[in-house]
Amino acid sequence: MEIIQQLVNGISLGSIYALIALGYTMVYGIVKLINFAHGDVFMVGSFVGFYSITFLHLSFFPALILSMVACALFGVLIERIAYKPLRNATRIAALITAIGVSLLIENGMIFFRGAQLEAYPNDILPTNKINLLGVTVESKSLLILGVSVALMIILQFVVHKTKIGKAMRAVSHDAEAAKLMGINVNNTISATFAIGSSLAGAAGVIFGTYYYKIEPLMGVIPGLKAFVAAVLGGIGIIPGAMVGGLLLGVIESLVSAAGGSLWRDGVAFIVLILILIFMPQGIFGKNKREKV
Amino acid sequence: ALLSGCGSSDSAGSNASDELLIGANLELTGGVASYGQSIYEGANLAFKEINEKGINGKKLKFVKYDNKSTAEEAMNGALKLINQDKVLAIIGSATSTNTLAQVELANKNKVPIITATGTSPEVTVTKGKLNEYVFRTCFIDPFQGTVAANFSTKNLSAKTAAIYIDNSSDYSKGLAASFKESFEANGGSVVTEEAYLQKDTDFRATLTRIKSKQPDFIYIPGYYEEVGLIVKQARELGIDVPLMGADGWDSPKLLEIAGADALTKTFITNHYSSGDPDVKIQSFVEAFQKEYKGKKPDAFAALGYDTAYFLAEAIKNAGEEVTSEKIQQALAETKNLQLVSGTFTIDENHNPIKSATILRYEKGEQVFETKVNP
Amino acid sequence: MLKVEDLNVYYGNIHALKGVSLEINEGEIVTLIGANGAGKSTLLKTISGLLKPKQGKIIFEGKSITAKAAQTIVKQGISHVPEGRRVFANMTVEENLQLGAYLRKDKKGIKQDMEMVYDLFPRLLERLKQQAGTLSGGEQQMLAMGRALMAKPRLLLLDEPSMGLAPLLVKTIFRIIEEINVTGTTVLLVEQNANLALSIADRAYVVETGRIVLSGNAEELTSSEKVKMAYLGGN
Amino acid sequence: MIKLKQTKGFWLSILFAFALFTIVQIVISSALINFYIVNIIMTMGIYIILAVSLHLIIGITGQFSIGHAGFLAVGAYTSAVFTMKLGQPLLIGLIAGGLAAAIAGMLIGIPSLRLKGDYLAIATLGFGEIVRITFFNIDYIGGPSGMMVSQLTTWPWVFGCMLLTILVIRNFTNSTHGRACISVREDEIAADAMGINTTYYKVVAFLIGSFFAGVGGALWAHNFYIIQPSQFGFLKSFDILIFVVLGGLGSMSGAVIAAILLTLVSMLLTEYPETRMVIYSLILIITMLYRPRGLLGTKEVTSLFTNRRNKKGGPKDGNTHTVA
Amino acid sequence: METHTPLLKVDQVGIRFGGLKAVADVNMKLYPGELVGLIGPNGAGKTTFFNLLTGVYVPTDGKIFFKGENIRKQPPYKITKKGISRTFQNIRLFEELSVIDNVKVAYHSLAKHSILSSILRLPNHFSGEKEMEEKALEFLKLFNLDQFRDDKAKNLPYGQQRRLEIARALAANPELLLLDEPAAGMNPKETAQLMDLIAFIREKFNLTVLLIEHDMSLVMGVCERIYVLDHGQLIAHGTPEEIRNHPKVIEAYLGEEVS
Ligand SMILES: Nc1ncnc2c1ncn2[C@@H]1O[C@H](COP(=O)(O)OP(=O)(O)OP(=O)(O)O)[C@@H](O)[C@H]1O
Ligand SMILES: Nc1ncnc2c1ncn2[C@@H]1O[C@H](COP(=O)(O)OP(=O)(O)OP(=O)(O)O)[C@@H](O)[C@H]1O
Ligand SMILES: CC(C)C[C@H](N)C(=O)O
Ligand SMILES: [Mg+2]
Ligand SMILES: [Mg+2]
Repeated sequence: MEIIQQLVNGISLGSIYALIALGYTMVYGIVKLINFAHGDVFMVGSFVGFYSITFLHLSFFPALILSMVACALFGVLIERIAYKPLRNATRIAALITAIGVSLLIENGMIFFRGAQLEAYPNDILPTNKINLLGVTVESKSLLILGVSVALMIILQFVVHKTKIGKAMRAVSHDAEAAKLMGINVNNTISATFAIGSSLAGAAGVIFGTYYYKIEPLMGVIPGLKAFVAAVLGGIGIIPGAMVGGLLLGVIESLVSAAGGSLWRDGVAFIVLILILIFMPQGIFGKNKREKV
Repeated sequence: ALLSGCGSSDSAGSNASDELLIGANLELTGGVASYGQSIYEGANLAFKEINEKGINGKKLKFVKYDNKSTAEEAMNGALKLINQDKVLAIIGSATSTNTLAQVELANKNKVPIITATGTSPEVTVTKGKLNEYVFRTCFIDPFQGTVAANFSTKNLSAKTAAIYIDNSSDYSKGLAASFKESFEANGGSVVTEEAYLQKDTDFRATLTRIKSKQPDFIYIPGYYEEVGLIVKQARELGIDVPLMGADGWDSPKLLEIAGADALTKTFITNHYSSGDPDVKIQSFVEAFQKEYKGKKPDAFAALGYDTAYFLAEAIKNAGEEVTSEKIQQALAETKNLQLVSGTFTIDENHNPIKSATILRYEKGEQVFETKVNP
Repeated sequence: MLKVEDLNVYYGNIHALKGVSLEINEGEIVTLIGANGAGKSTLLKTISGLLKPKQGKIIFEGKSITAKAAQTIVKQGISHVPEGRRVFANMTVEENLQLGAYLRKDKKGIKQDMEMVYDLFPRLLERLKQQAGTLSGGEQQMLAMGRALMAKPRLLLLDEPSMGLAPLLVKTIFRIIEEINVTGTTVLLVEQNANLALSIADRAYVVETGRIVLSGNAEELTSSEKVKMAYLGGN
Repeated sequence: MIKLKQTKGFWLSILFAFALFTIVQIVISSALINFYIVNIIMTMGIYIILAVSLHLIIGITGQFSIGHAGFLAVGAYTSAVFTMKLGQPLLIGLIAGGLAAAIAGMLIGIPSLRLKGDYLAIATLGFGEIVRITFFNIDYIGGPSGMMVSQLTTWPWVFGCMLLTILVIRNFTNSTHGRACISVREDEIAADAMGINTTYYKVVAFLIGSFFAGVGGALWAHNFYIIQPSQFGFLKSFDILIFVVLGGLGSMSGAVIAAILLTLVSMLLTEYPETRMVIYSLILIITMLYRPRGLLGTKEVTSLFTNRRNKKGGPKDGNTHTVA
Repeated sequence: METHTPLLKVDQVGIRFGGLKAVADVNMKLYPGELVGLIGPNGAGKTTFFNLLTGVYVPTDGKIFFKGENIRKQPPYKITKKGISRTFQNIRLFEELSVIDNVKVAYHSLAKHSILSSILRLPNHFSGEKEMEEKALEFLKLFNLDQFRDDKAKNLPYGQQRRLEIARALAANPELLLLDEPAAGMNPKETAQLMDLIAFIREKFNLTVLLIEHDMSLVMGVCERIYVLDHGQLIAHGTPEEIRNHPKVIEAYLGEEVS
């Protein structure tokens, strides 16, 4: 029974990684930028959710939507100011800028509101425990999993079936050729950031309701973990992010369950390196040999 | 720019002017900011009161440094306060680990450091050797851990216990060790020892593991930020045995994170209780609330306040020509000084001998349970 | 139909086009020939809006399209098949063609044009669901052209469509260019294979280091000594 | 002639280095500056060592490694064990730290043989974290709460190691071996096809780079009184990465200058703790936006002074060869 | 010719990518001093075949003998050292390196000075570097590239880049040179110049050359023998005259009216 309980724990944790990873993978897939600020957008989303619940007295879903919208705008803003001018620069220049943006968001947040933590109210969502053969499943865990899967399906649909999705894929492969099709590359990239960031916003609010504690540096570790998840699944691949996130969550839970909680992150990274060595493009990635 | 930056504070010891520079190297931001802020508020209030009369005609001036709750920054802060600002003494960091990072600097530069709340014995006596220039205002962990163990066996009739340790903190590890020793001496058995690290947010896996061992009682000697989450998640997983911790729990943030419900059946050992009817305590509580818009002083505010008075007393006794060395001597010789958190007599290990208080959470409020003397 | 006047284009401080002027009339095939790095591709990119000129004018059907965004220019009726094909490798042939019609809203028209493209390139119809990246070079070139046609252009800019293709495919491609032209699309063709280009073109311009140095009708140029010497090799 | 020119430049730079060393040493020993400032100067030197060592891996060999703090940690801990636990002198600590880090460098060099670009980056980042977590779990060296280390690092040590690092990496780079590394950076497949054993050179770059990172780590450990695993997280790797990129990827003097400037900026900003990191990150972003190729691009400072061989026959306008 | 032992003997070589047999059962013999063409439709597997010869890909089956030794599974740099060198279909220069340094890289395997002597700047570092410099310069002169010696390779005009790539390949001191579409993107005039260059280097360096090209004027003009690949398989092999009239080749590659 304990093992099933641990799987349930792992899946809940993993769903949050997955949700952040979806946005990560999406942005990476289209603009090939490791957007290190993604974890901080997640943090901002969490605070937007917090303030809209405590000050605007919104309930969960309106707060979630508000946070998603705010993050979408925020993501577009970041892209326009910091990344767009570097579109033709080297990848590494963009990466350093992303690190800079990440530091700026964190420290800007501390500057404006201080570094102290904040706790989400306890009663935003009803906490029902479902007891199944000794396994406690919180209704919140189910909600998180549900939201993650739903968003993943929507995202997959958007990217593969809609016009804007096709435009995104075209831009990701060859922005100049995409222009020649009449695609507005700037808007497409903005849309990518908007969608990716709104997912981070959603993850932020969900994180807040599940873990309560939020603070300006809260995005660093989940951001890193989510990135690892995205790479595990094959970066740029939407279902890969989902699977990578869940896998990471489950691995972490099982390691802790075996009494190795201090090695939890270590094992996660070891798995990452092993997967990369044996499947260099991640689990779902196609092994593209460079064509000479 | 490099050289000009240092020219300003060349007046060593600053006894030329009538200001006495005192450094504060505190956790003002970061993981355990609540402690540092409380200590600062307490000490600041004391400085204000002291400066109304002055010490030997001089006033105290506070130079504060935020160590961001990290040992690395704490070391940097001490380096800067000692060499650049040339302070006479430093009110050291809140946690044991962060204070430990400054120990060598204090000894080497002969500048006394007093930690208000660093409870690990190692802080003043490292590897069996006394740190001449390090002092503290609080009791030490072997005492605190024993108090908790005795309380759990006698008052809570616990036979089996689990311990959940913050492995990043010397304090937590020390407390766990002394708790275990006393608990087992009392005839109890520790069924499992688990560990986490600061900044962790998901404790469910380990808690599930602890739950499966079915202890009567869980000892969680950590800091409020993680403890809040642990308590909350433990209750959500259906763990309803009593939980107990130590002074690290004492922060309003604990209640915010865990919520009042989850905190029922939890206990802590602490330095004092603002609910204690003692007059000295009540007049401090009043003064504090007046200064800080009705805020209730937690134990760290009280200890910060006491630290400032402890230091001021030593400066007074050090005479006209104050130097760091003289302050050190005076600190070491302090006897029967009556302060808010108790009476100070510094022993040969630079520790004051003080009593501990046990508090219980009820509807989110700390309720005075008992007081234990050493 | 298209009028380019005194065009100057820079890459940083490299002056790639130095005062280029040219003209294309409705229904023509006009070819640009010139050595590597002469500026042919630069000219096409400037017309289609991928590059912004520093100076000069581009007028298409009486309206200025100078320095307009690429997507607006596509809308006006100019399609550009870039050098090196540039198909979207990770998308299917069908998706590539759909992207060609990205700006169009007339579902019926799109469908008709799809049929038209299949008629021109039966090969593509066979490979509709295949990833474009796995097509052979010639097939990719067909796809690139088909994709451009999906925008229903009145002017088609082709940049070195024969590059790297087997002789058989080169022939097919050129046959198709003529067919496209017959169905009413004006073509501006850049080619290294000058013999071949001149053989289907009405008129030609010769570009050297960013300047137009010679122009005239195709037969004239083919027989011009200077052109023979420089571009047509010994034969 | 080349030899003469090179040796002349060599002696000049030695002279310059010696002068720099003496001036700083005089300033220190005459107590013109306090120990806090001395400490900052030494920190700067250590950062230069770290930046230059990473420059070899990323800037020259093109292996996108963002786990440099891992090597730093290995060097720091190994040397601290040698000096504090085994009672060896600092010199032994430095050498041991360097060697241990070099071994770690070999280990990480191995996955790098299979991984490229962002994937290598994330693997090295993971490696750095694994190192950190491993140290977390070794009680002998204090686990998470770290290890007290006596302050033994002095300016002559820092300067000596810095000079050594710069000389070795410069000499390596300006040789056929360095060119081999650059060719790996530029195009691995073509390098391979030119007979370069790319695997070997990648490992060599990791080896040399991590050796000096380890030496830097040893100096680090003995400069800051305490070492804790949490100091060596990926944010520290980013700091070093930032020096290398901000200075100009591929430019060693750029890396040095960036290390100096950023340490200075960071020090000056300690006076404004509230805005310090905000300003720091803004400086970072703005520099990248206005100089996306870094402060110096791929150039070296020396090329700003010496006139490179006259630039006749530049190809910029030179299409003359094609048409008669 | 059949009397000497072949320089290169390819025996039933093939490679698969997933389900695709990019090259299958190819046999080929090249004799010292020959200039041989390899043609075939796009995607026939010509470049892949070069990749097999140079070790970029390891053949899934078959053997490759170079000077009598089986070089299958050898890493590319070793194969280069043994004497096979190549150019690429899409130019792959070391863009940020100067023209002369591009050539020096190819000389690397001849370097006599070790890493240690470079780091310590021992005398043999200086002599080694000087020798390389001189040799490389000599080479650039031969290709009329010495005027660009200190320019970054990426700043060269396209045609010169192709030249430099050939020069670089030759600097690696090959016995067998593989050229992948050297005339791509050149106009007929430039192609003619290239033909002269190839003939010249073959004489000068005593080389065997295998050449992929779609430009029939070039292939038919300089090659003594031609192999034709289609769908990964050899469909024909012979003199230019034979190939020109080979029905299978006409059908798959040349098209009806061959000029
Ligand atoms: N992105 C770029 N950055 C800098 N310079 C460029 C760039 N693209 C082209 N150039 C330069 O501009 C000039 C014209 O190039 P362009 O590509 O237009 O020539 P082209 O006539 O199309 O040649 P080709 O036959 O090789 O395609 C050349 O000197 C080239 O080096
Ligand atoms: N790394 C690879 N992974 C998968 N398929 C590959 C790879 N390399 C080549 N191929 C496939 O192998 C086939 C042969 O390709 P190759 O590049 O050898 O053709 P080619 O004869 O050189 O054609 P071209 O004349 O167009 O250059 C093609 O279908 C190609 O897509
Ligand atoms: C502020 C306190 C909770 C600190 C704790 N007593 C320690 O020594 O680390
Ligand atoms: Mg072109
Ligand atoms: Mg090919």
